[in-house]
Amino acid sequence: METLLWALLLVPLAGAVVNVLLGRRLPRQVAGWLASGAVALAFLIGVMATLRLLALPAEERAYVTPTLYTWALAGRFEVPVSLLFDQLAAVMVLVVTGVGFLIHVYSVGYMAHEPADYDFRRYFVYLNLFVFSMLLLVLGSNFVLLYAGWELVGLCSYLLISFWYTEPQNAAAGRKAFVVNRVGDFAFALGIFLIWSAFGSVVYADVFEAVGGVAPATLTAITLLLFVGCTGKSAQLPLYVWLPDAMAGPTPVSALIHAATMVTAGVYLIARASALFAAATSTSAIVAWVGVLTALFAATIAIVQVDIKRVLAYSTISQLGYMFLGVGVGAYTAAIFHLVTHAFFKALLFLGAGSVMHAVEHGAHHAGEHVDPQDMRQMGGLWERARWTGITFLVGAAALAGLPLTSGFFSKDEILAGAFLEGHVLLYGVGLLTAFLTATYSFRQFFLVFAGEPRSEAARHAAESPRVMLVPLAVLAVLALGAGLVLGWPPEHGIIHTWLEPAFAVAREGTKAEGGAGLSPMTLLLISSVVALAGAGLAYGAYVRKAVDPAALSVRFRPLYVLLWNRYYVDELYALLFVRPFFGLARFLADVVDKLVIDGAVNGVATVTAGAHALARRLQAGYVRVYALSMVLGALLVLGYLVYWGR
Amino acid sequence: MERFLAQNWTVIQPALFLVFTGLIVLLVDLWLKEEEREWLAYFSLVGFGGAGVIVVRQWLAVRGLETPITGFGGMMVLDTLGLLFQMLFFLVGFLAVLLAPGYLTRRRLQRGEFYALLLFSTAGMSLLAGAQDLIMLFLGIEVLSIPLYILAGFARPRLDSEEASLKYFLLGAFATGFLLYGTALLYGATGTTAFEALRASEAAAAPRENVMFMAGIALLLVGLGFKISMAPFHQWTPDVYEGAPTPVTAFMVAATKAGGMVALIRLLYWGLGPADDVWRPLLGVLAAVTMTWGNVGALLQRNVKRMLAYSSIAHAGYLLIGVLSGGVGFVAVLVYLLIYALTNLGAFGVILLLEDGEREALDIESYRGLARFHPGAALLMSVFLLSLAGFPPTAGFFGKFLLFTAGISAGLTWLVVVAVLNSVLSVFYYARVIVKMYMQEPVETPAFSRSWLVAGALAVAAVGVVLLGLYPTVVVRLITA
Amino acid sequence: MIVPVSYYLVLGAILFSIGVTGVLLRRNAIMVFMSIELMLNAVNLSFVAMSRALDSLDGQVFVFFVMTVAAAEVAVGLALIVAIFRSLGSADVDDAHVLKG
Amino acid sequence: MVPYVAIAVLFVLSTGVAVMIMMVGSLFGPRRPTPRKLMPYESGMVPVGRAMQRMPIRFYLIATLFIIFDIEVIFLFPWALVYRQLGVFGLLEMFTFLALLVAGFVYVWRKGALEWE
Repeated sequence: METLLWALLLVPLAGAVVNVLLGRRLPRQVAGWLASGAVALAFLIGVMATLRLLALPAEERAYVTPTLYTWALAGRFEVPVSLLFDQLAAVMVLVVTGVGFLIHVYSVGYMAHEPADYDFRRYFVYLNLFVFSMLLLVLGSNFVLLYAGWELVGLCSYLLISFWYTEPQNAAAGRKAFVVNRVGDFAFALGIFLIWSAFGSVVYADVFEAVGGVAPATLTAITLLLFVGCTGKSAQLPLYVWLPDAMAGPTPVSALIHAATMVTAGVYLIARASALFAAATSTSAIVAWVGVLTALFAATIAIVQVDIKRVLAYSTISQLGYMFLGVGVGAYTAAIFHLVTHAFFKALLFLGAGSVMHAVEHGAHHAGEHVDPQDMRQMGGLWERARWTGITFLVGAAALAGLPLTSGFFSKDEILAGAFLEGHVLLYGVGLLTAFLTATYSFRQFFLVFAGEPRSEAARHAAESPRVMLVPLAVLAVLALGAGLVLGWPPEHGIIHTWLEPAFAVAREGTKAEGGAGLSPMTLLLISSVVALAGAGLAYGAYVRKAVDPAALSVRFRPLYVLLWNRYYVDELYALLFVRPFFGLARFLADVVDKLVIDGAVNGVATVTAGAHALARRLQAGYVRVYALSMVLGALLVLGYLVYWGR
Repeated sequence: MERFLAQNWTVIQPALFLVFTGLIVLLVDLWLKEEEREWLAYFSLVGFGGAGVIVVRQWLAVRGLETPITGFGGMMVLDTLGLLFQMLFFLVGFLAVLLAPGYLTRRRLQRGEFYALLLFSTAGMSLLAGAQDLIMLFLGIEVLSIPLYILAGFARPRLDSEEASLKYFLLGAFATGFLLYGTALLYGATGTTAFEALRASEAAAAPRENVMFMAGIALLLVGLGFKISMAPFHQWTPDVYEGAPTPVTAFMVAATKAGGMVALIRLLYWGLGPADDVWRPLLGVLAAVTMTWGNVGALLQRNVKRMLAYSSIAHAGYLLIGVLSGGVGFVAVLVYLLIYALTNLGAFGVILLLEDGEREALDIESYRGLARFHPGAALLMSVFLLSLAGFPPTAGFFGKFLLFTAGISAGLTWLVVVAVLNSVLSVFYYARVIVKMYMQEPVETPAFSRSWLVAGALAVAAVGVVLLGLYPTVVVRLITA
Repeated sequence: MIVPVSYYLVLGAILFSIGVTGVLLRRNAIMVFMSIELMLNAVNLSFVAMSRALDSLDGQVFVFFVMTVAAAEVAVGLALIVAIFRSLGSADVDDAHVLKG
Repeated sequence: MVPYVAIAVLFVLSTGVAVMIMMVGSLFGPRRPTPRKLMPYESGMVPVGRAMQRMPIRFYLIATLFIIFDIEVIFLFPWALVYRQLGVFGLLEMFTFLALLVAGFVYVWRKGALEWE
């Protein structure tokens, strides 16, 4: 097992190293497949390790490798370099390597147009390095190793966001991600220091064992600091601003790093430290509220976006908000469950978006027309032209919307149910509203892209992507469709529950509430289904009916409309009561709050620092006598302090 | 008598060895032709290596002793702390010599005095490491500084070098005045200059009763604060580091700071230990100011040398945390200084690779697209910069971790918070260079000069930075053993 | 009656302050340097006075070292000033401000 | 303080007398300046050149060297007082010290700093 785990960690690193050393001598395709192979191998090793874990009794499924060496040793401070493989780690490893492998394969096709061999190789080196870092984050047996992985994934993320650095805005996006994340990392580092000073150790096992012996105030401080770190990495309010810009990177990168894996590191961290968070109830409440508000906020913004990737970016922020809601209310299993399903369907959607862009670019090339391949207003009617992409994208959108029986349906519902059953009715309500919006924007996107008539020449000449890109899409589609049913049925007792529950046993102690307002889980499931369908219906009404011939529409949907509403009345209701004020609000959030307030705050900090820098430079005037004067003044201050005030 | 003799000579043996090597370099140089002068570099390497061997042997011998050996009537001590610091100095000297010959030859500065002065300066540090008396403290600092005044102006008649030298000299001598006056006041207050007697004096037991004693501490801190570039006595640093010839800057960044730190530790803990409630809060505040000022100053600098100079001010601030923590803090300071020295020497080594006698890679723009031309140099520079920023898993991360945990366990939480905030800020300007190297298109072919000596120094630095990041335990064990 | 030692100390302090003021106010490098020398000699005076008052020789020994070190500094300093005078054409410290910012 | 009063009185008197004599001279003396009288006094010789002229740099060099080697002698005096008590150790120390000085001397010599032309 020990060898297995170290191999798991090091295989992607080896892939990167080999590509760096030999890459120049290999054909570029080989370099790509080499990188993919390394991740595939890691996935296989992960499966083997998980099987070994499965062979153990449920409560013993946590394997800590013997300490390879002790990383630091001064005074009482030491960090054993060892790996921890338990149920949680297993799930994360499989997601990271599994989805990672598919995205590697997809990238081989996606990046094939990259003109320079150098850049092609560079891309795969970064990608392999990322997988390694993410595995380090997930497998480390203590907070310091987690932090090391945390920083490294960040580094890979910046490198990949600015991958096409010749575009200045891409470099700026990378820088923004970097700066914003520093804020979170600062808090995280402080949190670790505080853990060390409170517990005298940074090893998970030692810390979680001693939770009872630490003052609640300290626990609250520690968990709050860690959570601030999470808001940076996982793009929650108010530090989410970098993620939409991060879409500047290549689309597979958005899929892997900024949707499926890295951004979920915050959720992983809280789940990992569930023992701490469960004991710090006030922090947990904050986590839940920040999560659900982020979910709502980002969902409203997503509705008005026209860039195909930005919709997905905001939806990622929103879905991450759900996960935080989950960990906040103590539904750790549900949160991780959602993390898994989200990884499937969001990776699918991003790769689908990449495929769409690929198709549109092809069309644009063919039609000799210049269009922004990410602008959904230029699309439409792609269903006919890129059928496989369309089908898989539909699956993804359905899962994101939480249409019944898709994977997103089960996991999201479980989070909401968790909130409800723990008695947080308000949280549940906001979550439900967000679910409605989610369904709306995800289908809005689908309809805008695939339904109706092409709105540009490029869209008219769009062509399906190559097979190497479609196969990963298909695999992910199957996962996005079926994972929920396979892993999560029946609710609370599915495979994922029996697997993960022991890992959260400590955190769950005593928090198991005795049912909310008398609604059974099944009822909640029903409510979720209705909400999701209603949201999808709204999107249909608002976007398809405008595009499709009204006659055809009325023929096809006449029974529904006759049954429920008069169509004109609905139109007006949308326009008057809902659509306009709502879109107004969404615009306000997107244009004023997002752009001015939050971006402004980030820029404001930068301005203040730059001002301080200018001041420091002015003081450094270059004149010896000025320096001497500042020394004398300093000496007088020191003298004055010690001789006069200090006494 | 013989034991007396042996003991006295032993405590200054490394310094003597360096001085004699320096003298030989100085004298042999008189009969050498210009193109033969590179041999002096190799000879100086022998000097640093030999001194290193002496120190290691002394360390092995001293390690187990209960009471440390003293010499010259208690003015010098031979203990593990001092010996470890000396190892650091000699390592830095060794690497700095490796960096020098190519640069000096290209700029037609190849003169024997360079190596001799380097050796003399290191001898001064070596004296500081074991100082147990204010006289030794003063002498050590002067022996350390005077050669550096000259070295800073070594690129004469280049105006920036001369200006750096003049500024360093005038302000350095000015600071010496404060240091000496502080010494005089301490002497007046306690009647002694020996640390041991200072520690035991009445004044130290109740410092607030004695104005002269307090004023003495204040002025001594000013003088030493200058040497470690502590704010607000730091302003010479950017100018001098920018103007001095690059190998000299590398040496100063890596070694002078260490020398100042050991002097500070000796004075504060060996001499003024009982009065710690007087200087502790003061130094804490100054440390916070220092690191912030350094980082803010470095933020948008376009000259890489100047940026590193400001960053060295910031690092002095971090190091003060370790000094203030005492005990484990000293270990942290030592390890941090080692890491910091290797990292900086490495970074300056890369700068030295990227110059050709006319062009120097000082402006940040000259790093544009470096990764295309010299991927190796770019990678090394990135590693060093990330280490300076404290990015895991480089050594710099470990060093900061050690310093900060020492600070927290000494109850300096607020200072550590400031320091962490600062290191967050610092990443920004280090990353700028990396961004230039990897994420911008080159405008011109960078200057480059191949040198096996520099490559050797870079290899040592790089291996050290990576190994100390991944497996620092060896070093820490050796130090704490 | 003997002059109290505090007189010497006060004189030392005054001399030291004059030296500091000189460094801050004079522009000629030589004068700046002479002001620094004045500071050092003020220290020497204090040392000797205290040595006398405390009846200990350490202070006087210290003065020896200060004097030798000061001599070394003079040598280096004068050479530097001459060198910069040659390339700058002036010994005014305010003229040396290429390095700044 | 009493023993010093006399000195103070002497100090005041001598200063006073000197100032008075100079004042008297300038008040009552005839003033007939000639170029020769306005010349700086250089021991009766005819002055050569102006006083504010540049000096050759060699003077600085010699002066500097003189200061350095001169000042080192102060270490010889205390040593001479106690060299019997210090014995062999002291002797060795002093020889080392002198050897260092000699090394410096050789350096200076070989560098040509002592050559006048």
